[in-house]
Amino acid sequence: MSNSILESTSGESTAMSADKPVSVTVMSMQQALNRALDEVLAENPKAVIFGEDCGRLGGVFRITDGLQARHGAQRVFDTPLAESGILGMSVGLAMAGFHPIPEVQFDGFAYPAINQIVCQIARMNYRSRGTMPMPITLRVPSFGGIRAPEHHGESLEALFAHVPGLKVVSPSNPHEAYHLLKYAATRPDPVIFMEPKSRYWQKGEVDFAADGDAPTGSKVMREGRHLTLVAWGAMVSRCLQVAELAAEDGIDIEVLDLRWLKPIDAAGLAASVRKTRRAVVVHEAPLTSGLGAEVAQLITQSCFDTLKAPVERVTGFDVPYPSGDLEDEYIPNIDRILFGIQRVLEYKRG
Amino acid sequence: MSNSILESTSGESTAMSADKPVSVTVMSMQQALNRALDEVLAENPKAVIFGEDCGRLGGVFRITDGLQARHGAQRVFDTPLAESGILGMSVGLAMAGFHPIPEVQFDGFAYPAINQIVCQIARMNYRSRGTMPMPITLRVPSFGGIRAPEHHGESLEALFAHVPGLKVVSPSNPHEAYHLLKYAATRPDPVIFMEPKSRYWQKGEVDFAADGDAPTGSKVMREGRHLTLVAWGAMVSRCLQVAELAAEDGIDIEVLDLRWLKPIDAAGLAASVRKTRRAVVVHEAPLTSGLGAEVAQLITQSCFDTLKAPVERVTGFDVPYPSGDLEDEYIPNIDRILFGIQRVLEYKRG
Amino acid sequence: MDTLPLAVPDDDAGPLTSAQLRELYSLMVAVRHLDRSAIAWQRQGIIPGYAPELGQEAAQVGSGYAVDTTRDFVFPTYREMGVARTMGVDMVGYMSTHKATWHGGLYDPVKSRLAPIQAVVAGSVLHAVGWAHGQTLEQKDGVALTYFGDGASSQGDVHEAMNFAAVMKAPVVFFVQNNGWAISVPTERQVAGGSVAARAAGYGMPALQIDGNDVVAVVEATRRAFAHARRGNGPVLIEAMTYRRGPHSTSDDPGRYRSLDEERNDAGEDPLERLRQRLLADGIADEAFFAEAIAAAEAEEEHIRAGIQALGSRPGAEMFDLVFQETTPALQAQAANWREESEHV
Amino acid sequence: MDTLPLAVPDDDAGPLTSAQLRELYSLMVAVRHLDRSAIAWQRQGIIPGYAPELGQEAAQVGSGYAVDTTRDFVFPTYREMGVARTMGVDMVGYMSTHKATWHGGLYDPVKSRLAPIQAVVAGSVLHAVGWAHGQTLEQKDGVALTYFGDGASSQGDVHEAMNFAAVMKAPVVFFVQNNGWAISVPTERQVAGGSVAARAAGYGMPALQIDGNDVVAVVEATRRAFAHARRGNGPVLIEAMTYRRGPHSTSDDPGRYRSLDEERNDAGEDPLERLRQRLLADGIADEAFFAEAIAAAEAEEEHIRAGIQALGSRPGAEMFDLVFQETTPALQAQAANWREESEHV
Ligand SMILES: Cc1ncc(C[n+]2csc(CCOP(=O)(O)OP(=O)(O)O)c2C)c(N)n1
Ligand SMILES: Cc1ncc(C[n+]2csc(CCOP(=O)(O)OP(=O)(O)O)c2C)c(N)n1
Ligand SMILES: [Mg+2]
Ligand SMILES: [Mg+2]
Repeated sequence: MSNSILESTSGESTAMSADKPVSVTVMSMQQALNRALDEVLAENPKAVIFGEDCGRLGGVFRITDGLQARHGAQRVFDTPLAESGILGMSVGLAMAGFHPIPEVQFDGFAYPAINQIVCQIARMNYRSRGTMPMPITLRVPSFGGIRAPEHHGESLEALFAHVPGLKVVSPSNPHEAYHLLKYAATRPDPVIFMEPKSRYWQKGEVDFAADGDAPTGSKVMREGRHLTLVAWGAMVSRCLQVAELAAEDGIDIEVLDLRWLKPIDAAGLAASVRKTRRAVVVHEAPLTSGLGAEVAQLITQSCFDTLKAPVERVTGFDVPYPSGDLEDEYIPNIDRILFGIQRVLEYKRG
Repeated sequence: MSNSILESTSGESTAMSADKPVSVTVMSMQQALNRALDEVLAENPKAVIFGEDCGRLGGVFRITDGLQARHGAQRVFDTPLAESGILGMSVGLAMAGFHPIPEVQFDGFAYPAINQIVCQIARMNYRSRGTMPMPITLRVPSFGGIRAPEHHGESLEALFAHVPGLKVVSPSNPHEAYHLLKYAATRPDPVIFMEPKSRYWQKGEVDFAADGDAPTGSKVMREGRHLTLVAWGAMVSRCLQVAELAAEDGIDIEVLDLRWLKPIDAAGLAASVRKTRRAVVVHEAPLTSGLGAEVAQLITQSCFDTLKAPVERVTGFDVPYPSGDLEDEYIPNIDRILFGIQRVLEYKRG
Repeated sequence: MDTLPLAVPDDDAGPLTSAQLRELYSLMVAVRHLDRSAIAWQRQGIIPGYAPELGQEAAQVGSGYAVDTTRDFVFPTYREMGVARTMGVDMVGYMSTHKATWHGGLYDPVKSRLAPIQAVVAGSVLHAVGWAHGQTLEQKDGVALTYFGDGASSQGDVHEAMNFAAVMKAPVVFFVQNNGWAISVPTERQVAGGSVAARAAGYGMPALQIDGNDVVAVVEATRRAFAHARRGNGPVLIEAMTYRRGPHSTSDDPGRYRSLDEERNDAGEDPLERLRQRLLADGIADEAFFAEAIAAAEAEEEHIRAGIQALGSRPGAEMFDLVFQETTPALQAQAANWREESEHV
Repeated sequence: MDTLPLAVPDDDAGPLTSAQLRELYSLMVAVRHLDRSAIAWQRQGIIPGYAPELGQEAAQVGSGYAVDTTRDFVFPTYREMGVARTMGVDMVGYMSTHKATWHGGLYDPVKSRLAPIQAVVAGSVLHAVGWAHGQTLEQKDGVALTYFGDGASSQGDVHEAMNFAAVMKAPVVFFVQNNGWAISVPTERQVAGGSVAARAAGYGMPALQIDGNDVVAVVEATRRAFAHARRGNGPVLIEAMTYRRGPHSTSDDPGRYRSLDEERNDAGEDPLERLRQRLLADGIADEAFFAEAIAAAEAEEEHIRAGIQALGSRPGAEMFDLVFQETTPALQAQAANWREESEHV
């Protein structure tokens, strides 16, 4: 793919393969998400987007840029500064037949809304015995890596994944972002959509042509024979880098983008690790009671006989997310992931 | 231990062993907790207790019964009905040198306070570089089993355990309740104290004499050779029942009361499972991303070579906590725990 | 307190007819009888618990009476049995929540126009705002009616809801039943300033503080508020001053925080007796009518009790089936495991 | 709006002396200069980001000036640089948060009487209430001063804080800087009813809505509020009407939501220029004094910049050491692992 391809949402380059037309564009994740939302609004008159600064400003990350101008201030609007209000209001809109796509401005500001998310959004379908579905797609700019102020670098996936009634997904690149958001925002159930904010401006190829299959489950981003690296969000590209480095030493690593953090693709994990016999799971969230524990345990359950070493976790530490200066000490870096891989490869039954 | 022993907080029976005086009383967990709080108030003039209905009523579970009368309405008081307010106020009191012991009336009503718990209580010591410790002991009547209304049967330990800066503990019987609460309420760090509400009225022996050691780490409640059952809160006594039943079939089960859900006693888990080579972890919370995953992964990490089968989890399902009629279908019951044990015992590599 | 501008004439605005007053009385008797019975059912072990609304019949029946179920939507707490009955909700379905059959109740909330029973204090106030804003977005004329208590007014969500509604001019009626107590905490230790209605001015929202034990006053105030909101003038707050004559719930022991004397003094006149006297004084009803109302209430209660007693547990499979619209492999696996181990199939 | 009863005479209550007015001017100049410089530092790559307070100097310096650091305690947001400077907080320590050195800042909050910098909107308002109630419990006479914005007023926590404080008569001064904007959302889309001060009456709490660009008015209002709270009369709310003249932060682009013309119109008179004119008119200061104030501000800024530039990263071990007062085995193990893999020791 040439870098000269126009890098805006509007400029598409269309190539032809033997069988079917392929429509591939290079764009940033911010652009891919913006385009997905634009299409969702166009396709579903009941879809509405709202949150703090989502309207005129287009969001602090510009994910909703231009949407108010294009779809009107009834469909895309600013709310007062209150996250519980935003999510509680979403419940009522869903009851009235809308598909709310609220935004929480940063991960850390989902906490004030947790009560409405856990006790209301996640349970209303159940409580109402299926008569009041909650097709709410909550966008949460997530994870760290941008040297931001406190509470702007949190990873809440373990919390969300533990809540019955929620589905949770995180894209790792622009292509995934476009397809996963379009998919999530057309589901009849609540989906927490965790956007890796450190990847918003990274460009990548997006193939808009749906490949027919729903983007459920995990996705092998790189095949390998010796060890499976499991990751999501911003950690996927870091794991791909690690795999390239390891390849130089003849270590052939498979990188699995988990994508869905609830439901977790247990079969996909099993298939990969049954082949590689070794696994390391990587995430930014603190270690203890993080989602890595669930992933590791699912792998251990399905691959107990074939595993050559216990699944290793390379994660953030059990400390509050630090200030920018210490961010690189906290987030799993290439070195720490390589050490984790080494521990697994060198494991000897004792 | 005779049942005729006076069963009130005031009536103590004192027996003598060879070496040291033993002061053992039979009382309910409610009484043990009440007594612990009474002593904490008496010993620390900076300790204050507050929450919804904590004062005059003595709490809906009567855990603070009589404390306002004994220690005054300045030390034990009712607040308005707002959990974020209660916990946010605790932060300020801690900054002013108090040791707040707030109560959240039921587990499910901790959610409105999560923002203050996660972003403030858990981080203030860190943010202030140790100059503003948060000696806050948050009591949360927790877990299910009492046929209560919605949101009155929740298990939040996985959430709390994932939050850097919190410590989390749950007692399984009156003796543990007394000692763990006295210990927790004298610590300089925030501790979430999860009280198994279904056990409040169960009686048991309490030995008030401190045994010298701080009640940290896990505790073996029953020794066994064939398999370790790991549990906490109300599930401990259920696991002890299971162990008795299994013993009839010649299966010798060790029951480990985890007690501290953060920090988890990894060494205690390893020591037990290195001996038994098999483990089942039991909890009421939903399976996915529950604390059972962390426990299982810790065991797998430390005992990979000795484990005869993958650690099994017997837990609540990934569904909202159901209404009373279905409660017994949801909470791990004896049958389901026995099935879990059986799966582990019958596991064949292959 | 009455800061609501005089409503422009409205179809709803005429004075209550004699037939309507009699209907209100019959409803209040039915509610009172069912409420008392539910406490008895709890003592008899028919249901494990219940939250009585004794003393709040006028506030609940009067406000519920103003609802137009063809276009409005109501958001209750856990104590709005009287509202549900007035709206014509299936009462076996409603009471099933107290039998611990299903948390939200078994009635159909969409068809009933009554959201599922809500156990989180102040939990559904924001839902009303969202639903109401949906009416604005679709240019419909429904009004959301949301209930909460004096205790609930302390919750942050209530503030967020009032502010959102007022900023968006959403057609919401906030109906506060100030019954003097939040479990054991009296209003003066709960509501700074002493009145929830007084909060409305701070949002530029009109408010009515009314005698919540006068069913006629309640109907009229609620109708005025509905008319105001329906015409696009934004939200209204009503604070109905009433009294929780019974315990907070069947597991509460009010003797620990208030005396019988205090109860007698603070509760004031009984709303049901008050309407009875009025109907008698105005010659609208006679003893025969009252006897008939009681007989009807008794028959109704028997019917509901029979329904509740006949109600079996819901099949455990519903735990799994009702979580999502689109289930997941993990849930299916857990359901299968549950069937094997618990149902032995 | 002024619903605060006239304060009884107080030591603090005398009119500001000429020396004090000059001091206020010097403080405002120092703050203005440091604020402008911090934006420049960000452009020069010395710090990664900053939240300017241009236009809010009078509100911040005036309110901070009323604080008695021997007994009061102050709870800032992320924008109270001017308050910190006025209170005499170590400004290298304060600015370090914007260098991404440590989230709460490196100054000592206990000694400074300024709680750590708070990035959660409305996050610390309840802390002030708790701290203030502690004063009541210990029969001390300190007052808690808590800052928040027009946007923050929408948060549930602010309501809970006001209600708690008013119910408990806690000595709190709620100081709202209504600067017209919450990032891109103007006050009229944020604050229903148009005034945060108007909310106070609903809690039975006195309030002052003041010209936040008049530093003398701010000092006097804050002193009155402190005197009221200190005497055990409970909380007071002050709404200082001002204007955020700059961007929300150095990563904001206000051109997307307001025009330069609007900025010029809405901002009104510059608070610093206003005080200058007053000092000149009253003959309290002359050009030489102003020049001196600027020179001092420049020297101070240079000193602070040098301190910030000299500031190294905190050792990574602090990540682990500062989580708890009593560390845990798991944390120690992680710290050891980190040392091995990241510090290679
Ligand atoms: C968020 C939350 N906190 C606490 C509770 C426990 N609780 C149930 S009812 C109640 C008192 C409610 O008082 P009020 O709002 O006045 O309503 P009332 O019971 O008088 O009808 C409390 C504290 C709850 N259900 N939800
Ligand atoms: C709980 C929470 N939600 C969202 C944010 C993101 N945010 C930071 S500042 C801000 C606007 C605050 O406006 P206001 O309270 O008026 O204060 P100002 O910035 O004008 O000083 C927002 C939305 C946050 N920090 N905290
Ligand atoms: Mg009440
Ligand atoms: Mg502002």
